[in-house]
Amino acid sequence: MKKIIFIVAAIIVGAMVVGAVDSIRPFGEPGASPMDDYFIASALKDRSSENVVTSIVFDYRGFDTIGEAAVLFTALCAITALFREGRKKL
Amino acid sequence: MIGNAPFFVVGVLFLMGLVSLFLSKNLIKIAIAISIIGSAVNIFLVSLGYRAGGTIPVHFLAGEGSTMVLPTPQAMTLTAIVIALATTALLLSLIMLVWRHYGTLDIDEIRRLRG
Amino acid sequence: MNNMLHVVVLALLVLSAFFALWFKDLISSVISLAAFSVMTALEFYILQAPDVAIAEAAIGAGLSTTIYIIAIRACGKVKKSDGGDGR
Amino acid sequence: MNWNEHFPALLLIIPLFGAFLAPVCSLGGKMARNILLVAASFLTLVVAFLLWRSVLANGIQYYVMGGENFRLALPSGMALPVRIILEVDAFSAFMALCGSIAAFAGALFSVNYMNRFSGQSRFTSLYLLLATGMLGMMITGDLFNFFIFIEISSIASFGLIAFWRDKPSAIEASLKYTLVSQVGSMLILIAAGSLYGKYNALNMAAIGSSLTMGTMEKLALVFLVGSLAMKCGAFPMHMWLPDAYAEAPTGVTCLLVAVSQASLYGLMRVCFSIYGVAMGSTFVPWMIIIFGLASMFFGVSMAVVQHDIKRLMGYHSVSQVGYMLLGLGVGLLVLGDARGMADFGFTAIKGGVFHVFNYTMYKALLFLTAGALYYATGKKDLNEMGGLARRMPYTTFMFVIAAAAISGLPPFNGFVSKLLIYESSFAVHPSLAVVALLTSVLTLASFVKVFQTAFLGPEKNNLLHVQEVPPAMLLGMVVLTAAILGATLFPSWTLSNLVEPAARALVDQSGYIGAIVGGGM
Amino acid sequence: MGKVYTGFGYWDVGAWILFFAVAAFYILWLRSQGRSDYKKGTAQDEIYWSGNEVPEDGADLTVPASSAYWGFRKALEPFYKGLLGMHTGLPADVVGYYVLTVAVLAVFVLLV
Amino acid sequence: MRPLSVVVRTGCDLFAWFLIVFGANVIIHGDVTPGGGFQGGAVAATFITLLLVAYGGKKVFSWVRPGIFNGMLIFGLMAFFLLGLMGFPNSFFYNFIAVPHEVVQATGHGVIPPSGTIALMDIAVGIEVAGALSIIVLSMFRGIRLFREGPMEEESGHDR
Repeated sequence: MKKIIFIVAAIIVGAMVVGAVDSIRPFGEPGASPMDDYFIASALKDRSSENVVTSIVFDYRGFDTIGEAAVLFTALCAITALFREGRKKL
Repeated sequence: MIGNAPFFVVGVLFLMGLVSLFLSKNLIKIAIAISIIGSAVNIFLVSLGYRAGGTIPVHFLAGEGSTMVLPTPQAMTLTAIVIALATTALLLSLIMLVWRHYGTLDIDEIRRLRG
Repeated sequence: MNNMLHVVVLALLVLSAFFALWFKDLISSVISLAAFSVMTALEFYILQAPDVAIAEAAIGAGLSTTIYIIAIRACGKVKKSDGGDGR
Repeated sequence: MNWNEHFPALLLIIPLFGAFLAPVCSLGGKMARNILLVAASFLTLVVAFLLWRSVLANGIQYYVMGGENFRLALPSGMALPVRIILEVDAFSAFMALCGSIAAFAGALFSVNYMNRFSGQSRFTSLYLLLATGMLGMMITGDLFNFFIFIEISSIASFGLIAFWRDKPSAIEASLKYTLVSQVGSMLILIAAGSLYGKYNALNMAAIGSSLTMGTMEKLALVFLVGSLAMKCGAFPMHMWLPDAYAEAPTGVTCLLVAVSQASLYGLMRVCFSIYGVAMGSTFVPWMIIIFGLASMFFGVSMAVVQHDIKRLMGYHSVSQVGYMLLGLGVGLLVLGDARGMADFGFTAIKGGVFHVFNYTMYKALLFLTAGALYYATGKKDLNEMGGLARRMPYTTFMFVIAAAAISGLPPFNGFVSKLLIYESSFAVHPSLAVVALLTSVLTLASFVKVFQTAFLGPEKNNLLHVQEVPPAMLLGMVVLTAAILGATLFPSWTLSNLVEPAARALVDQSGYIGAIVGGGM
Repeated sequence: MGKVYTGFGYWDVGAWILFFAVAAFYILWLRSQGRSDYKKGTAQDEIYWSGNEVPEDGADLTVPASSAYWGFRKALEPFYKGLLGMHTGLPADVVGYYVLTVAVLAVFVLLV
Repeated sequence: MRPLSVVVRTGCDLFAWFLIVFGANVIIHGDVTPGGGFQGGAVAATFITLLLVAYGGKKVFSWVRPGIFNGMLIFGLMAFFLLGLMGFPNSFFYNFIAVPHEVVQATGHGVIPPSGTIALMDIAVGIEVAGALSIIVLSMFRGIRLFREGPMEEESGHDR
């Protein structure tokens, strides 16, 4: 009974996700995109980086990347802490 | 023309993952469901950046004067992929330890903490 | 042509995700998940995102699958020695 | 170079660098690692304090990550910011101050508390990363960056909750939190992506300046509110919270309290600064109020019947979060209405913000005293404790102060914030205040139970060897006790200097947006 | 010093501290009026337990924490039955209530 | 895992090394062609998983020491962080050695890459990601060992 309610709720949330995603704008037509046009224009001009994505990852949004390296480091710390060599009982 | 098909597929994948969180009993299947939800979100982000007729956001390969697809969602997706990998690895480690302690992967039997 | 390919990839995405969730056998499920990752990478490539496609192919299809298989192997072990396997 | 202006970046750099340094430092032995833990959290506290001072003096501070100049929010010819911007207004600075006090106390406490366990180098890293994630959530001004800091803090908390991996219950608590938190994070990411797709901006102020309500915005609001309310433990989604709080090592629980406040901060930032008056309907404020009432009442009624001390306190966390949701929800209800805001709305927000401070302090202190009991006796079950007041006088003293503060007994700071919330929510509807009062009574009842069974009564035979905890742990508790007593004895100073600027910054949506976009509102 | 205005009244911590000081003084005075012929260690000091024998070790007599507020729990039994039945501790339920809440919120926000 | 058949092992011997080369290529040319630190690091990290799958844990652990990967991780993180820190008078993560495109076309460039910290951070993150993913896979693989022994090692601190 409870499970059926949850599944119905999940279907509703999934439908809402479809709705939200669908109502943003038509696929392939971003309309005005000032931020991305700025990146595309200035990545090569100011930074001499041919690859715009890399210049975003490491320069324009570099702080995201260090956060992301920190996420990887966090997961590593957590996993190694979970599988650590335990101290034997004193 | 394919219309909004990628967005629709994203929603369908999300729905499938979310529903099978409740339908499947095995913890590893639940980890797979969470992976699929994460991939759905990644596809959503990348398809947000697609511009009809756009080229790869690399000046070297795109050539002069061509319109490129939006690069920001791709940068976001790179981050999101690594985050998804990190959480998947941690979730599977936890599942291994659950198996070690409880001797089962049935999600309905992991209920030592209640009330 | 490109649209055709796109539709096929999208259909295969849904199909492989469905199989990854539907199979009872865990190993088949994980292999379906790897196929799903490859399809995702292909989809990224079609959407003109080769950076993401490389990352998804390496991480989703390579590392993630290995981690899943390690976890499945680990979770099979105690069962054999605990269950009435001749002992 | 003027270091004053770099404080927003330094606040994140110091704990992050400490976390990266921990594996190197642990080659130098236990002492070096402990010094690193305490020094990094102390430096963070100092920077948070200085940042708060400078924000009070100079108004909103922002910091452009990676720009030619950290003040250059808008590059030439752009209407919207393109880089990641840390934006610190008085509310963020206030939250960061609360969080870093809790982090410092927890670090001092953990030095001795974790001494007997293995894997301390990883513990140090994870602790500092958790603090980084919390502070980052509090001071970032970028939606995707907010998501990343949520992920840092949640992954660090998964690891830390399961840190005692030889206890099955710890693994189970961590697994539950992981499952629910991953689904929540994905919904947050979908919301952030949808907002990006429509407005082509990720900066919160930039999105707020051009937001108009539509179907997508409504759903994004729902996803953000639902997920962040889950992260701070509102009622129907709170079930991971008592498990996680009870099973984590105690120094970590002290920080997890602050992390849940960071989620509350995110909720408030979304509701007040991004959506604000554009929200239109009063449904979401009412929903937050209902979340608050339900969390308060059901949380505390679950707490009354618990007998595991940390689990009891975990359910109290649920109920205390309800107070803040109630106060801030009442404020959100009258956000567009100037008269209602002057009448009772601003008082409610002041009460909610003051309660954030009080809650962080006394709940962290309560968890630390519970941890001290666990350290001294090795037991978490109240049935097996008794008569510890003679053995552990300092702990008892601090427990009494914290318990009186959380129950809202009159001279203490908990009473002041609850009074503000009661009186302002009474103006909306009397029944809100009635539920809040009833919750306060039940809180007192359950803490009387804890005090009576753990500290009073005859000494149990198996607890005769118990001693007072070591001085570093006591010092960690004293920091929080001093904060509580300070807020108790000088309530008007605290309100006018600490709380009121924060509350004013929270309701000032155009100020938050204008600082970045430059009068674009 | 220190008045906090709530919009309906005010709160003054100084007055309360003054009140507590006066109350403490009164209580101490009241205590000093007690019987002066009380002596420690005599028969006056013995516990009277309704005529029953007083056990040697008092530790076993404490009310355990899980039995505290027994009557309260008994009186509200249906309420607690429902509430404890909700906290099953199953991981699927933890996720399920979250998804349910988001669904309810979404439906209402879209309708209202 | 037990080692696989000789065919797989020979294939692994032949192809595993190309993964490292390909990963390094992706990392180094991150600012010119598609790819970058994460992608290259992830490709390079599949090397160790390939070895694990083909040869089994015992041999691999006799070949590599996790300390090497730890060193890679710390080195990469520190280099990344310090490169960010070096932009400090301007702001954290300021690209302090980038050369604008006109200058590069007019004069050519010297030792440092024209994209400045982007290329250097690519290398740092590549090393970090390769190390981190290898450690994750290796420590999860060693986690299986927890299942072979009898009772799990109890911590000493829970009771006194």
